[in-house]
Amino acid sequence: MTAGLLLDLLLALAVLGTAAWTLAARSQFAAVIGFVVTGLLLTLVWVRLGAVDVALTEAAIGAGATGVILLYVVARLRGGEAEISAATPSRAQRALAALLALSVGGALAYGVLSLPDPAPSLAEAALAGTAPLGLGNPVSAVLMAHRGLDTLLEAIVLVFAVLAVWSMAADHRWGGRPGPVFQREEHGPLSLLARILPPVGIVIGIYIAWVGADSPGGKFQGGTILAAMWVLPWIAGLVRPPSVTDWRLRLMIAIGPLTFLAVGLAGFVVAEGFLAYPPGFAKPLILLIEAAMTLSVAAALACLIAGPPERRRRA
Amino acid sequence: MSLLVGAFSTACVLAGVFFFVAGTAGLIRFPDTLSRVHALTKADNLGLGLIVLGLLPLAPGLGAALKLLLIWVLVVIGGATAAQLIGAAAARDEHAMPSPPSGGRGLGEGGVP
Amino acid sequence: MTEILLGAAFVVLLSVLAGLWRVLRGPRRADRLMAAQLLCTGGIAALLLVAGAYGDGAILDVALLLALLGAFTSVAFVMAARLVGPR
Amino acid sequence: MTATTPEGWLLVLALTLPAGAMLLAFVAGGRHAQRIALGALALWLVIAFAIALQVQRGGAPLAYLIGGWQPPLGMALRADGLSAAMLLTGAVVLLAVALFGRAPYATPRGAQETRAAYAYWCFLPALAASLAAAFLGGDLFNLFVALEMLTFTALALACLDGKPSQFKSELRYLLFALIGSVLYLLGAGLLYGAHGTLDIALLAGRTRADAPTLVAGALMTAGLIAKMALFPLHLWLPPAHAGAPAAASALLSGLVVKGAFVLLLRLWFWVLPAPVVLNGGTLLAALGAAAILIGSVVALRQERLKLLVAYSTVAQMGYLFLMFPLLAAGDAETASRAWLGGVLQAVSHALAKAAMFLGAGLIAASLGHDRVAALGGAARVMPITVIAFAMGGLSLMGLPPSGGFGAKWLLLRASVETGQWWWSLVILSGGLLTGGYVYRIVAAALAPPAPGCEARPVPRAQELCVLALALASILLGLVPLKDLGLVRVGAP
Amino acid sequence: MTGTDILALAACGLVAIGLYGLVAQAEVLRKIIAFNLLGAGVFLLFGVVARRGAGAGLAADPVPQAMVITGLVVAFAATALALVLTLRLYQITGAATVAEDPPEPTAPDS
Repeated sequence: MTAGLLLDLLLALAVLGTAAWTLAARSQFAAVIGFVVTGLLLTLVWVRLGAVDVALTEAAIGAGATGVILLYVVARLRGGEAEISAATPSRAQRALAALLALSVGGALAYGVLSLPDPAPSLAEAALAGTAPLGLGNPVSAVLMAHRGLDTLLEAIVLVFAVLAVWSMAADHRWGGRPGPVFQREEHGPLSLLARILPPVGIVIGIYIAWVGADSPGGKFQGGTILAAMWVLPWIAGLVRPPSVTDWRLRLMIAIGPLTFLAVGLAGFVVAEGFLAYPPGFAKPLILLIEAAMTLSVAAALACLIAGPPERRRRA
Repeated sequence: MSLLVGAFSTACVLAGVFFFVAGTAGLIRFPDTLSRVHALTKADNLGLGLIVLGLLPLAPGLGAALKLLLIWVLVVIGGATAAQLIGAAAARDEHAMPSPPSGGRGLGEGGVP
Repeated sequence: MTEILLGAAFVVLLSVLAGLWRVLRGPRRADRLMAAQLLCTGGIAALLLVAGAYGDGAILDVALLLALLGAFTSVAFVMAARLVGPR
Repeated sequence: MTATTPEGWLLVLALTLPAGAMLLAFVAGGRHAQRIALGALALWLVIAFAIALQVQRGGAPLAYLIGGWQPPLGMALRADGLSAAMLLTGAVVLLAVALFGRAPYATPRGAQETRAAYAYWCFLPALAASLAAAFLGGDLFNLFVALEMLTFTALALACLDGKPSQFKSELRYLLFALIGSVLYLLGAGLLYGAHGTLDIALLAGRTRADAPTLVAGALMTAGLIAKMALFPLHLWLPPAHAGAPAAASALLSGLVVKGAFVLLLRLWFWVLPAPVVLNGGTLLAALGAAAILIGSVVALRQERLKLLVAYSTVAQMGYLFLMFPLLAAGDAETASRAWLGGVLQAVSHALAKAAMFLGAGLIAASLGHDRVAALGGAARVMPITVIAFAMGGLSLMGLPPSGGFGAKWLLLRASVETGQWWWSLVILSGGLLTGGYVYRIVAAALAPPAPGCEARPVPRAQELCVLALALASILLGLVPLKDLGLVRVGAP
Repeated sequence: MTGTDILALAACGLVAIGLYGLVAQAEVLRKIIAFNLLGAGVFLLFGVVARRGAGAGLAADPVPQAMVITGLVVAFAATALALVLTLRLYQITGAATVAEDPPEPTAPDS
């Protein structure tokens, strides 16, 4: 596998190179571009590592959603050069930071390279635990059953984050619509794309969420696509976010974790306990949770991208 | 896989790779931004199209083949839009105006002076 | 065939990275805006080639997602650049 | 091999009840959020009490296998004495703070919903859920998610007032917390690579002093002490805690930092191999000793009441690290004493510090400022608050009868018994310094009011909440030590 | 040296780069980007661990993969939160760093 090895080497160097470039970039805007490029390269790395589920997530969330949200903050920050240069660490401090980074990196490399061989693995156990659930994708089985509590808490964390972001608003803006106003663009390439891409994207998003049960994909990846397909017409000024006090929006954000929690607690009655699925009904129940979660992930991510309410409610 | 199909795939893929390399050469050698944008999108879209064409016979089923085509269509649409917007942005940067440009709209009330 | 496809992926990636080096250097922001576009197309090509090499259809979904989000991200970049204004 | 114990479902309830309440409050909004939160927190106290009772009676930890999946593939919730004690403390403090917050975070008449009130009543049950996840989690990755839940909640609570001056220190706090989490996660990745599981009970039997385990231990410890603001990573804490609204400061200083503490205990006394604990423990304790001395001295010199109390948190957190070398070095009985002392310190500090921060908040609200030099007259306007503040101070000093006395006495004894007498000097001088700054405040508050000083009266209900917490920290010292056997259940 | 080892070293390098950026850069936004690079390195390490655990016909151990998916979502939420705080700080005080001395407010809260 010489070609594969070369590919790995090239990818490793490219990732490190773009990451270093990102730090060194002169403007914040360029730094964000460097970050997104690094993220796209990481997607390829994940494919090379045989983790296609993660590759999808990295592309959708790691590079895509994170890049976009960084970008919209950069676009609205205009750095005070004096303050920044005053706060820039001195040469000695930077040398110290480099020393710290190198020692941590070095220690880590030492630790990683001395990991035992053959490596301990739960691959076999996870595979054995996938079939009884009626799923075909062991990663989804781990996410929804074996480590279901992680996923439940993570879904709840997203609600925490949305609420935390909203609560940073100014008091008098409460009840307003999130994010800046974009001028409606009637013509031009952007409005065209904002009209033709979402229908295709929504289908693809639902597809990616749907196939998650049996092959790589799932709620987080699909939900991110759906969020992006809402953000695009928002940028083009075609749609406006609902008010943060709108209970329908809140329900949409919370419905995923609520469904997950309800199914989990129902396990006390209909199955062996919390987050256990009754035999034979595991797959439909998991699909139900995934559907609700896809909706919630999409709504939560869109809200995180849009930010806190910035416009007063119109009475 | 018959020998013929294999040869066709290989040829298409290699041609596609060639276009990617050519696109990069254009990117590096062309002097101004606008021609770089065009060199990039045209050559890369064509290269990707050839690679898709080469991989089509290897696709395991109709679904995979359709997916390949859809990917290409999406890349072409996205590329065209982005190229147009980048070109406009380049033009705008070229005649950078002293006052905030028309593109500075949409800032809303971000609190930026 | 596997080696040919992986080798092709390597060359595509190499050429994309060479282009990236040019694009990131600037001088204008419009040049940098191309970076995401460039890497998306090239990355998708590399992914498709790897998918062909492994015969793994799931990788096609990654390429599909990249194609969709690539279009989205490039547009978002340009729009954000407009917000920042020229420099 | 973990098996679900008969009362294990209580653990699930302790986690899901506040989580569900938070989600419902989030959707319902406005006044409903307040009702849901108060009801859930009251019920949560009952559940925490039931768990403590079960652990004490049974003398064995409770456990619950999520979905019936056995670790290493599945995950378990576990409650030993440490979890039960911390959970109960959390429930008491949270309920008191919630009742305290009824006045400042009421939705005003005529308004549908206000930002601060809505966020407050959603984040209280959120904090309860985060604490439950952190105290009961049996899996190192699950605990990472719990740590992040704690961070998000703490941050949102700290920014509740929306004061511009606050954003900078909270942002610094967030960056520190995020570095901490990432380092922790890095270590967890290495541990999984080396041992094929992140279940704490399974790791306990598998770890050896090999390279991946040592590197992982160092990274995770560094991450956790950054979150606990151990010297020299303490600088973010005072401004972040002091600038927050009183109710949030009480929760941050009293409870949130304890989440990382429990994780650190799990890491050191369950996961890491014994020789590491023996050698590394002394280093941690040395940093803790530095924190006690430096934190106390800096607190003594503060001009602002809330900053003073926040620096006192840095010092009091230092005591927690003294238990590490004592636990590793002594015989079984000494180790058990050090364990009890350390956990008691965490519990009594949570209660006392929550009372002191709430008290400081009331004083600041009444006087309109919190300059220590100008506290004169405070004791006349709000005697209950000042008394409660002083009681909290007694516990921090370690004077009998208080929870703090029990904690410091046990640590003192263990340090003498293990021949590590130098720690006892630190404990004693820390107590003296604490006495100094508490005296400074109380004396200032007892002074006659300066002419022209207008102190507004504060709601009696709020004062009573403060008093209840302070009383709890004192009463803890009256419980005979043998009845604190709860804490020893499942101790290392 | 296998491909996985190379990528393992890349993960360590990414961690070092991210850590350096987080400590040595002044602007909060750059710190946040560096945090994400650091996070990417950590996740990559999980990926290497997963790959090393390939077996039973799976290309990689699914358990660390699931953890990375969870971790990515949590990291995104953390980034969003940090960015909102950065933006609000800037809108209210005009500050783009978290240096000790807050500068004079330049823009009122609009």
